Amino acid sequence: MARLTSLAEAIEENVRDGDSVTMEGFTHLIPFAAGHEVIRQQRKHLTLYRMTPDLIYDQMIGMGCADKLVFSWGGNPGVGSLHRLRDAVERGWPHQLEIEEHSHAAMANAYDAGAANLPFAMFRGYIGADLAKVNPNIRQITCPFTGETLAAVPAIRPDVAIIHALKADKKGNVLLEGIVGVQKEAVLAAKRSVVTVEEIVEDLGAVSPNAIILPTWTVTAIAEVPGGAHPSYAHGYYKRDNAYYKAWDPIARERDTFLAWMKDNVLDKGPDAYARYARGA
Amino acid sequence: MARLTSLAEAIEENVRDGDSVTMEGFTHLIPFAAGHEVIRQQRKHLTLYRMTPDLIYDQMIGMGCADKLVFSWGGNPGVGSLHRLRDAVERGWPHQLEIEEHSHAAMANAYDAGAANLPFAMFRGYIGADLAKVNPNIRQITCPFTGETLAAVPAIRPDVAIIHALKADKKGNVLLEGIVGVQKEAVLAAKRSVVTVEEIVEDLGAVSPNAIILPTWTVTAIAEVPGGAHPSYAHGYYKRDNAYYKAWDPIARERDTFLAWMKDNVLDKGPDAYARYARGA
Amino acid sequence: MDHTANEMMTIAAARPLRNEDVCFVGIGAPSAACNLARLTHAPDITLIYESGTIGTKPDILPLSIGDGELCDTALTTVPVPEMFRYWLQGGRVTLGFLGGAQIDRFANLNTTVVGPYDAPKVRLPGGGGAPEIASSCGEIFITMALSPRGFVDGLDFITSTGHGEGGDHRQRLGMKTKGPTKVITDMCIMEPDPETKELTVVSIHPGVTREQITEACGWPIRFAGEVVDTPAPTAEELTTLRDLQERTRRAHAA
Amino acid sequence: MDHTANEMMTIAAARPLRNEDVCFVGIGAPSAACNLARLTHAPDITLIYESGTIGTKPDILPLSIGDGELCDTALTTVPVPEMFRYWLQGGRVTLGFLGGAQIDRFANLNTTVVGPYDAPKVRLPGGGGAPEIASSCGEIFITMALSPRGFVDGLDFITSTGHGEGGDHRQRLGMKTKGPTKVITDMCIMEPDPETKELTVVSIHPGVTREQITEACGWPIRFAGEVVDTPAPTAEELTTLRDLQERTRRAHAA
Repeated sequence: MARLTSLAEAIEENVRDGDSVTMEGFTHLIPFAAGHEVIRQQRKHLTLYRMTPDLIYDQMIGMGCADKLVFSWGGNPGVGSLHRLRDAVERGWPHQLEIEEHSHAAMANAYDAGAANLPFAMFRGYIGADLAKVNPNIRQITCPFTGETLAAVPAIRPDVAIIHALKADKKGNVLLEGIVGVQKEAVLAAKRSVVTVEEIVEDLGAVSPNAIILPTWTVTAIAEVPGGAHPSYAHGYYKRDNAYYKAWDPIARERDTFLAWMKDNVLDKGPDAYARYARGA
Repeated sequence: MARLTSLAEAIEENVRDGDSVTMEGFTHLIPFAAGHEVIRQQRKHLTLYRMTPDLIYDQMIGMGCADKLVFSWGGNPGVGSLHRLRDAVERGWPHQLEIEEHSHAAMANAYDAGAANLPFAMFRGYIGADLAKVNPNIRQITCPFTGETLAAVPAIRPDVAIIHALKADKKGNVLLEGIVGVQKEAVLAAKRSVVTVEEIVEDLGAVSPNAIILPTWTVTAIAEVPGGAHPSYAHGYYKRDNAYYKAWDPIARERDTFLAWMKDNVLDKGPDAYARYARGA
Repeated sequence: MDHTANEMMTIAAARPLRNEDVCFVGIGAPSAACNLARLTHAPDITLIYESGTIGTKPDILPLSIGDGELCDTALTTVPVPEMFRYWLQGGRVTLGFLGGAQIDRFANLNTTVVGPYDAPKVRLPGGGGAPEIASSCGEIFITMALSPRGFVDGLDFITSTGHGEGGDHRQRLGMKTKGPTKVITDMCIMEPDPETKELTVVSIHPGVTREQITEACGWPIRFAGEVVDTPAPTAEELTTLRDLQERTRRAHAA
Repeated sequence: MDHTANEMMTIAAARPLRNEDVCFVGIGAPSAACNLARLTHAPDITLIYESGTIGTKPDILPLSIGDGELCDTALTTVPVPEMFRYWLQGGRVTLGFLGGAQIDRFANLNTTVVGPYDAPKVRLPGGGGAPEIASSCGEIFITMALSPRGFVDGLDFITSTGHGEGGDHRQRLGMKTKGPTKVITDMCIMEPDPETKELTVVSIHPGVTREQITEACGWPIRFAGEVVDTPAPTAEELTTLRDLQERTRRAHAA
């Protein structure tokens, strides 16, 4: 049964130095508030998984939380580079970052395989692509019926998955809707999970019989953090803050503007700072 | 783009002698009306796929439509045996039926692999089970990372998938809700598809953003057949006719009572006969 | 209150179920037992049916594994491939219920054929979900009425693996789950011997003798060192079960 | 009406799109081209974004691949694993759009690194969906502005395979799809030579000379035997595109 708690406690109890951590959200529902809490609690030596590292990982990498990044597309969508990620990879600041790189199809399948408790995922991929030459975790498997060769990657089975969802009921059942990405798979693939939500309600109300719901017994901790996906967005609550994404580019270009921004907006703040982005706020 | 047409034309155009055919529906939304149309059109030498053959395949097998059955559980749920299936397997009436038998997990994964355009499905299954000894289509595959041995079965890629759904809009987009089984996978895995629906509506209306919808360009033909899942059921339209399932047992026990019933209720009837089971009828 | 042997079996199967359990439920006796547990001592138990319904709370027992009642009362309903991939194989199910036409002394089950596979004397429905339920659930309960035809000395066909050839065979096959931990019959409860994994009577239902059990079992059944008496059904258990079955009877007749 | 080179590129990329196409759309020029086609000659074109939105009809162009506008206007939205498994790998997409930092004469693309992989001079965003879009879609269109830095004589890294080493290399790698059939630049349209698969100029945009193209391309670019003039943008094309971009600009600034 999921424990309803504060964000600080949820991160304190579930994210440890050296953990493998995935924070998913495909543009929609990116768990920014939770990521900022990880930064404030100064977690170190994390192995971070995420298909699209986005600004939240740029911030965590720049603040030194990560030793390794497993990813498939590392940019600021529609804007340009993730400058902190590039600084870590190209110049080792604040320290060297190991990377393991895949394609989207590989990572999506690897989360699926993790949720399905399989040791690996197979798919028709990487044909003629150089990534298979530089990543020893891209292997091959042969169909025992047709002889076709397919790509294989290890399942993703992180220590902890962190996601942001729309709502939870008082029992801890969690509802996802809209662009749902790989979040359900990430939670089911992980040993522990932390879910921030826009609101905790008495019950989830009239939803589709096939609504995407994580039952309470699949989630470790839930914290109500209204606005907690900002500058990403929450379907039916608030829109993506595209201006923030564009504004991030100059902030992240230089180390000192980055550090100053992180102090003012993350280190000196708490999850309550997100409330102003929530619906109607 | 799906063609909106009559059931008779949809079957005439899409189901041919010797085809591999899947008619899916996990208790819910079993395409009975379409199965009866296949019987009326006297299709022969079909290879039938279905996880739970149910009464509709008992009827098709008893009427001689099938040369082969690929399945994972062949009973009358909660009632007992499928007598026509047993008569075909045990005594070769009306002719010998070849069977290929799997587990539910194998078939569910095989449909998933078919929809994903993979040549085979892998899963952790059949451990210590004798089915692997009698079915050469159950093989093994070794994880290239851990060395674990997993089960492998061929993907299901039928010539035609036939399902019953709740509604379609005028463009031919199809909505499934409730117990959705493997029908989406079956349609996506097949070369052609026939969908019967309770109703064709102007548009699908206010549905969840993640509603299970087959876009019109994934479906070949759609026929409006209200009540067409009876004695199975249609979520929000009518309930399962459990009494029919119980009544089937004595009808199907003997060849002559079976043939008489099929003449009265199938051969001498048309799809309109289902209208009385539809909502409000 | 008087009770039938079948009622005793269902009630005995319901008792060990826990509020925290996530149960993969089959039709028939397992469904009755799981819902009886939910309506008595385990109100928060999670019931999953292989049709994809998760956290279902049916007011009547379903006739099939996919009755509308299951979906209408579920927390959510997922596609069948997802059910087998993320939920069963995913290791999310703590307890699976199985039954069968035949069982052997190591709790292996046959629901496939009596006689040779290629020329069956009786063609049974087949495995359905059983082979992977048997290997993927945390543990397995089996409910079957005790009879010489059902409890046999050697199976014609192993549909789902219990303890295989006994001892550590299950582990040697690579399975990490416990397998069958209880076989609940209409006469007694059996559990695998901790070492040999041979099914052993550990509890005898009221009014049943050791001789009756020995006679009804197709192999020379062993009794544990300490055999207890199964407590008779309580009035609450019986009333709840009968009410459930009466509601079910009325609904399916309608 | 006057037009920019970038507008010509987008319009030239929109023109060959058909009502029957199912397009896998990337952000930037592809997204503008696909939506321009939808708003002009191909109103029923199906647009899919890798975030899971199927049949989306955005009123403004998304900044990211998963803006809310895409979901709000979609026929349905599926999980990302399903998008890559059933829809892309499933062979349901007739046309995929790609771009990149670098392209070679056989339409292979690099969006991974400039310089050695382990000590990159420039670390680019990476492949994302590209490696499997390139192999699974029925055919591929590529849109990129023509420049010596982008159109290079040899890639540092092959992120996604076009025609490999040319000729029948794609088939020899086991791919059954057509691969890149058009490269639409701001100066011209290139198509692979039917035999060698080397990119060849087949259409030149208004006001551009062969010399300018040759100078802007990093390898000695060939011209097809018959090279046509790209028709200038029509007023309808230009107005529709500019309205779309103006709506987009206002929405993203808000």
